Amino acid sequence: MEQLLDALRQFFTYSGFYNITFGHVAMIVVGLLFIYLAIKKDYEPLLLVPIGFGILIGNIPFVENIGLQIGIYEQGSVLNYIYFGVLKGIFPPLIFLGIGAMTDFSALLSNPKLMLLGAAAQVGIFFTFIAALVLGFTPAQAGAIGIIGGADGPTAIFLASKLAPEFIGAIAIAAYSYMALVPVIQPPVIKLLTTKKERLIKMKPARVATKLEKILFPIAGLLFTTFISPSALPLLGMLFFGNLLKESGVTKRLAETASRPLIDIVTILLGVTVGASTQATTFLTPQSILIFILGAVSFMIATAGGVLFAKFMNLFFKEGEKINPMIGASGVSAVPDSARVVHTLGIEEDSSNYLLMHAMAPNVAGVIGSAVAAGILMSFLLHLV
Amino acid sequence: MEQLLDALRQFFTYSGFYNITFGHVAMIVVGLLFIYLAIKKDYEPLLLVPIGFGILIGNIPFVENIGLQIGIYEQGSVLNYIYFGVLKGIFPPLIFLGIGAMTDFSALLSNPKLMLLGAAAQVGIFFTFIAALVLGFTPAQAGAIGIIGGADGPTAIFLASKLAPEFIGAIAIAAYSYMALVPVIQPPVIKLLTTKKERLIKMKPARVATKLEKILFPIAGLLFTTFISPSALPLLGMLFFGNLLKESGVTKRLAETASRPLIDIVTILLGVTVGASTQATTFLTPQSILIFILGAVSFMIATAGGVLFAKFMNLFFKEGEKINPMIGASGVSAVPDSARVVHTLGIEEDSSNYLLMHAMAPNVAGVIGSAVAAGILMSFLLHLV
Amino acid sequence: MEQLLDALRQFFTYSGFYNITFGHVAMIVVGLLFIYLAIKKDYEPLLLVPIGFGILIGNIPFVENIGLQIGIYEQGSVLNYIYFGVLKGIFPPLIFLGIGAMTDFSALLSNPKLMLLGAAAQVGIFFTFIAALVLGFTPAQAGAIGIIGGADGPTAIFLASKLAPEFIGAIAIAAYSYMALVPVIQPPVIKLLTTKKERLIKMKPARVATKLEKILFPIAGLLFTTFISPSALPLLGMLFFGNLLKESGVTKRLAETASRPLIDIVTILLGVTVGASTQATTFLTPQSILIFILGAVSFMIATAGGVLFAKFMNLFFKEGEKINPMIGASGVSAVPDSARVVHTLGIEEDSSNYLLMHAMAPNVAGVIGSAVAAGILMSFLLHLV
Amino acid sequence: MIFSFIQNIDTISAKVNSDSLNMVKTAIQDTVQQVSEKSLGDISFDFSKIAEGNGELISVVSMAVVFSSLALLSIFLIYLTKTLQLSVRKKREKTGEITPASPKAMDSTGEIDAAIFTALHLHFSELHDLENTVLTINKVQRVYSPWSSKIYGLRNIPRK
Amino acid sequence: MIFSFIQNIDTISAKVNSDSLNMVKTAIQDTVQQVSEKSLGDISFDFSKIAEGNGELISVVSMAVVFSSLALLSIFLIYLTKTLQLSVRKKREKTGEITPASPKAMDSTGEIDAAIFTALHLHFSELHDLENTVLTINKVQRVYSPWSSKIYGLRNIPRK
Amino acid sequence: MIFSFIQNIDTISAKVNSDSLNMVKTAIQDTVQQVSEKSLGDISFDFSKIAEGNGELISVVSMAVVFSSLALLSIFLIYLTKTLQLSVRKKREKTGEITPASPKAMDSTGEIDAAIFTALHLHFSELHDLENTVLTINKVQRVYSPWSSKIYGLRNIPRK
Ligand code: NA
Ligand code: NA
Ligand code: NA
Repeated sequence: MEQLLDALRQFFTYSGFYNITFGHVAMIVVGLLFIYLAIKKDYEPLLLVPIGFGILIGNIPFVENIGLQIGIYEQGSVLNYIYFGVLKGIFPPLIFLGIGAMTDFSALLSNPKLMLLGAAAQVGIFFTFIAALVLGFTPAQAGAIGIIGGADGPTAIFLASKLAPEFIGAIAIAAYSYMALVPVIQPPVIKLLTTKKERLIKMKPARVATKLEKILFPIAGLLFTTFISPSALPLLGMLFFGNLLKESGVTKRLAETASRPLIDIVTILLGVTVGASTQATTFLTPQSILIFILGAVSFMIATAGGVLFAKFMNLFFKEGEKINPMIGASGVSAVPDSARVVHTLGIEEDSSNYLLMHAMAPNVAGVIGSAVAAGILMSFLLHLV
Repeated sequence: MEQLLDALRQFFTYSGFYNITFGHVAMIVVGLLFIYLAIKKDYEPLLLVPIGFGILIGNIPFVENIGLQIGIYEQGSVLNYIYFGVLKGIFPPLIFLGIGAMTDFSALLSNPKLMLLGAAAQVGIFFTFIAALVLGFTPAQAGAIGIIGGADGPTAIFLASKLAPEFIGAIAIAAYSYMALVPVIQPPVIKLLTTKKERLIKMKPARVATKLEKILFPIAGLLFTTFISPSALPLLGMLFFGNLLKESGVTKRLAETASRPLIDIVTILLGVTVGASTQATTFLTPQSILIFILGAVSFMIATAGGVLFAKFMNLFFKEGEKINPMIGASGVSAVPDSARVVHTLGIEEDSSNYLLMHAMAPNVAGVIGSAVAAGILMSFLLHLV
Repeated sequence: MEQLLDALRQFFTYSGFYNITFGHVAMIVVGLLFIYLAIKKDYEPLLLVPIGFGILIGNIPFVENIGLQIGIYEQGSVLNYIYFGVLKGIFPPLIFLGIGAMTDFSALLSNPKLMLLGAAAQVGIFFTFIAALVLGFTPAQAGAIGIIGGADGPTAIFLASKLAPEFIGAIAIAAYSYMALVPVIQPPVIKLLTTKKERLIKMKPARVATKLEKILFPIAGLLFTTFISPSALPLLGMLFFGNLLKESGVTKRLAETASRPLIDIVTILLGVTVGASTQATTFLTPQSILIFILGAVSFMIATAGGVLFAKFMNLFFKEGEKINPMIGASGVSAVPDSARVVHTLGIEEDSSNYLLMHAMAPNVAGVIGSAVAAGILMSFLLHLV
Repeated sequence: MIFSFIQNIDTISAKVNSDSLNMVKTAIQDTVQQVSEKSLGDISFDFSKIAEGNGELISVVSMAVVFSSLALLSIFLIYLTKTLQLSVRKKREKTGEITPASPKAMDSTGEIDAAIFTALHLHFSELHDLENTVLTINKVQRVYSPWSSKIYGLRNIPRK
Repeated sequence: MIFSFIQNIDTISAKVNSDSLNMVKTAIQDTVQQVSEKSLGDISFDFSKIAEGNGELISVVSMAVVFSSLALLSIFLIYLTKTLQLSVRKKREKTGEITPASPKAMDSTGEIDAAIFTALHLHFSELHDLENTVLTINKVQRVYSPWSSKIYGLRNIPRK
Repeated sequence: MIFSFIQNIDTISAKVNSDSLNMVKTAIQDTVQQVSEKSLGDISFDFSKIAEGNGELISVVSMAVVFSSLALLSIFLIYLTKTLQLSVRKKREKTGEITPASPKAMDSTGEIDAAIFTALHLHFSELHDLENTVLTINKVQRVYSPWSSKIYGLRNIPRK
């Protein structure tokens, strides 16, 4: 009997109830919050549900390194094997493949100059990079944190895996959180920086892109961007590859597979392991909190950058050709949420002002822009500096 | 000419006809039997066809370790690479993800006390564990053999990969064989242990579970079970994750992918390699035969455990609330075969007695129960003892 | 300012514009040509689009081995991880699994003697093998080059990965190029070797195969072919496994998954990395060009072999039973293009002569034939010689 | 060369056949003997091994833990259901809604259940894996609609 | 043995509970203290780090490169469009086709856009991820039907 | 700082351009020369290599094995078909069923074949990969039913 009690007691010391800390509780609450926001508020549910549940999985308390291979950081555990795809930057390009296979770049093709807005909004990345340096992060870490301002989950995870693997979890969580919160973060910034008259600007309807243009775009896109910044190849190569599968017209079944089962499988595996990587014992540090704060600032600066550059571009356009500066905010990417935010704001001011298709142009350009920026940061921080 | 004959003769010594042994023939017959049972008798065909054909593939005779990389145990062969997912316990949690994404836990939610039947039926595991010890297996091996009584293929493979990788093939084959044979094994045991009066008990129709309950179930399920037994996390984390994807209502496409292409791909790869791992040269040992016998006993004990515990529970219920003890047999899991067996027995006695939904409750609880048991066995046998 | 210019200049030295060579330009042109042929001419688009875009991706110029992990040959790059599946011969068997799950072997079952045509056409493999030896390739390299004459992409890649990994790219590109060019290569050879009278031969309609025959075929196919040549097991095991999933009637969902998402995912990953493996810096060698030339000859010899053997077989058949010798050309495999070519030629001569179903028999037999040949070459060149 | 080879093929195949037959015969004899020897020699019953391997201890503790996990979850679910029903009732009382007939009342006749279960039974008799179960149940639910005579609609579900 | 164990279970669970409560309490106290200490101690602002890490340099060069990449691609697309339209026009002139109204003319009323965008808006208000966007646009095209005269021109978009 | 940078951008880009042009030019010259040199130098025909590499031996044996594998399988299938037909006939004779017209009889007119093959031809002319083949054949088989006028049913197959 005594022996039995001993065994039970010993077993208990290995249970979650025994090993729980405040950190675990805090992270479990965060996980539940993510799931709540996803289901109730419908904020990016395809990402927040897996990440949220992953946070729960990652924060079940247990005794590490006693051979049970439970935790994501324990060699040989299932989570550890899956996390390999995150840690080595394999999953993000595969997600880009799927995104390419489901993205329609028509909006951009019909008004190519809006592509510059997707470049302007990347200013948030570099502001955050500098701020992170000031706060004492190493240059590589600062670069990885900066990319949160790119508002692009896979790009952020990819760059973090190369520059600062120790912060993948924090950076991914921050990036996805703010992407989910785009409808909350962007409107005040946009309103602050635009006049009512500007917000009322109506833009000419976009023309329809031809099939040939759509086929040539991914090819040209690949060559122009990666010749300038070869380090962006893993991301942009796959993005444009997926897009060619979609637009070629002869590889429909491959495009369908890339944009459904493939991207879904990778999203599930990436989401749950990124969530689980926030294991309280390694995640709850002052740095994580700093990263979170920097992320928020980063999104605001990026939004401002896009809007202000749109206003700057308007200086060169004659009346009737001017662009509505609000669509600059879509340059941060966060596809398609930020385009929808801009559209909603447009409707609020004038119920006949449909900005959605126009906002989609800088929106998708922002994806390319931040991937290029990630490539450049990699070159500088891994090699040149 | 002579040279040619020599070359032909030499080539012949590397052919299957030259290297065949009785073992190969025996295993090929077993493989053909599996395929026959699957196609003709429709016993678990999604598993028996891959495993059966895998047995054929694994028992084509060849000369090992001469650099041709054919066999599943030869490093660098395709089968060996795929088998990695079995050997490291990666496939079973992915299958659980898919199972979670296609399982409706309503039956359990509407009558939670039936969950205890899913616990009771796990007694088969521990009986077999002890019997295996008596027969001279090491404690780790005995634990892996015991789990056959859990009547859950992925759980059995997962635990075997951690505790006794040398027996994965035998344990998996035994588990799936008996799961296929549930309609043959369970009825006599059930009839032996119940009176006709008991078998005629009608249960009140189950209420419908609300959406909120269905969403909260996987979250609560994860926390309660893995806080008690963290080692069950790889299996139960994925099971409940899949179920949340299904029930959240906002991640339908992820649930669909998890429950179709993902689980199918893993099933194909797991089935064929588990089959191929029964290579006659390493498989046909007295131990394999013992494991097979122990597996059969294990299933019977588990069935008895479930039925007897149901009768025990009835002591506490007043007339009209009593449960039909036959549904206890479904606690072994083997979803949904054992629930169907119970339902059929119910119909035989009284054609208006529909036990299926009631039997589904202990049935799915049995999945959770054996995963928890597997977790505990891992803790004890890998670390505590 | 000076510092800025320096940084820009330095960054420029890492850009594609700086590192471009004539080789890169040449390969990019080849890649564009592949994409053009796929989209405009509809030549095997499911393979030529991924390979073509892969060639573009692989020939974006960059500085290798400075830690940026861009190139397919740099350890740790995404492309390198995916290429692992090509290099270790993992992808081809998975593609065979999918092909098996979508191939209907009825044509062969209804006229089994046509299977010999699938054997005869493999003469192209051995002719090329000898020619490659003469041209100074090592025996292993020569074997890998010879298999191009098998007109079967996955088989070629599989054998190349085992015998001459340094030539995977060249061999795969050659194999797929000529498979795409089957409508151009085969007709003149067929016409040269057949008389008009022979081309007009009408064949008796094939009988319908029973379900039982269809189920037994993959099982018998596995046993007969791999007992003779066990090294063909990775390819033929998976091919027949896929076919049993299709024909068993009880594993429909597995067959569907194997023949859609699974084969598509593998095709995407294999295509893009095989394309990218043609990195100019390692690909543009005289050997690659030789391989290309040998490949063309190989296809012609294989076509001739099939046609001539059909004429030889006709010597033993009485009038009315004779086969149309053109269908011998389908024995090269290149499923189903070469069967279609034969059918079209038949229609040209006599618009009521429908050869398609007859040509499908040697066509699928050719797949089995070249896989057996690959297995034998492996045995000889990896071990016996 | 090839022709002389073809002339010799009969000799070869004859040799090959007798070779292979002998092989198979010897192999069968060897293996049967081996397995039977091993089987007899290796198996033995040693009950001391239970205590040695802590068999009883592990079994009892494990069963206790399995039971307590599932019991805990079960208690939580019972409690959850009550809380939810309570909060729903409170809400309704506040908003002055008329409380609908309790679910139990709805079940009294048993006709509906019979219909559902018959349908399920018909389907299940042809089904063989977990997914099918779920699919079927969904189908049934979808087909079940107010305007269809209670049994009629269900019987006509096309089987796949 | 098992029965005596069941009798003892209350004692165990009581012990376990107080143990676990104490654990949790201590753990919370420790962690809160730790995090707050670290937070205060570790954060500092050091602007010299910008120059040290080449922050300005990297930022300016990077922004310049991002801009030039996208500008280059944008210029190419503008040029591509012009070339394609030119070649189409030339072809038409050669074949003597009547040049159709320019796309701009078609857009003048704005009614069509309103229709499209309203439809899009309605759909988008319920959509939440990238794929849905695409699907919706497809859907919208498909939904347009012959009876809507205004949109005639749109109906001729080749459905894929 | 940024502004002075912008003023300098022209100089930079000019420099960059001439640099890159020179690079490209040199690179092309070098590569063309290299490849042509190598090509000329490396290729040679050495027939002794065949015997050295056992080329003839391997080829003859391999072809023999390929033939015998497929021949064996082919013989098995022929035998299988005969056995199956025999067992079916025996069964029928036992049960006293009337033997139906042999499959050959059914084929005599050739009309059905023409119909099938025309349909196949129509489809195949638009199809390009293996899967399509299979799909098409399935479709045809499904549509083909006894009560449909011989051609009519086939022409109306909905193309996907
Ligand atoms: Na961005
Ligand atoms: Na179980
Ligand atoms: Na072939």
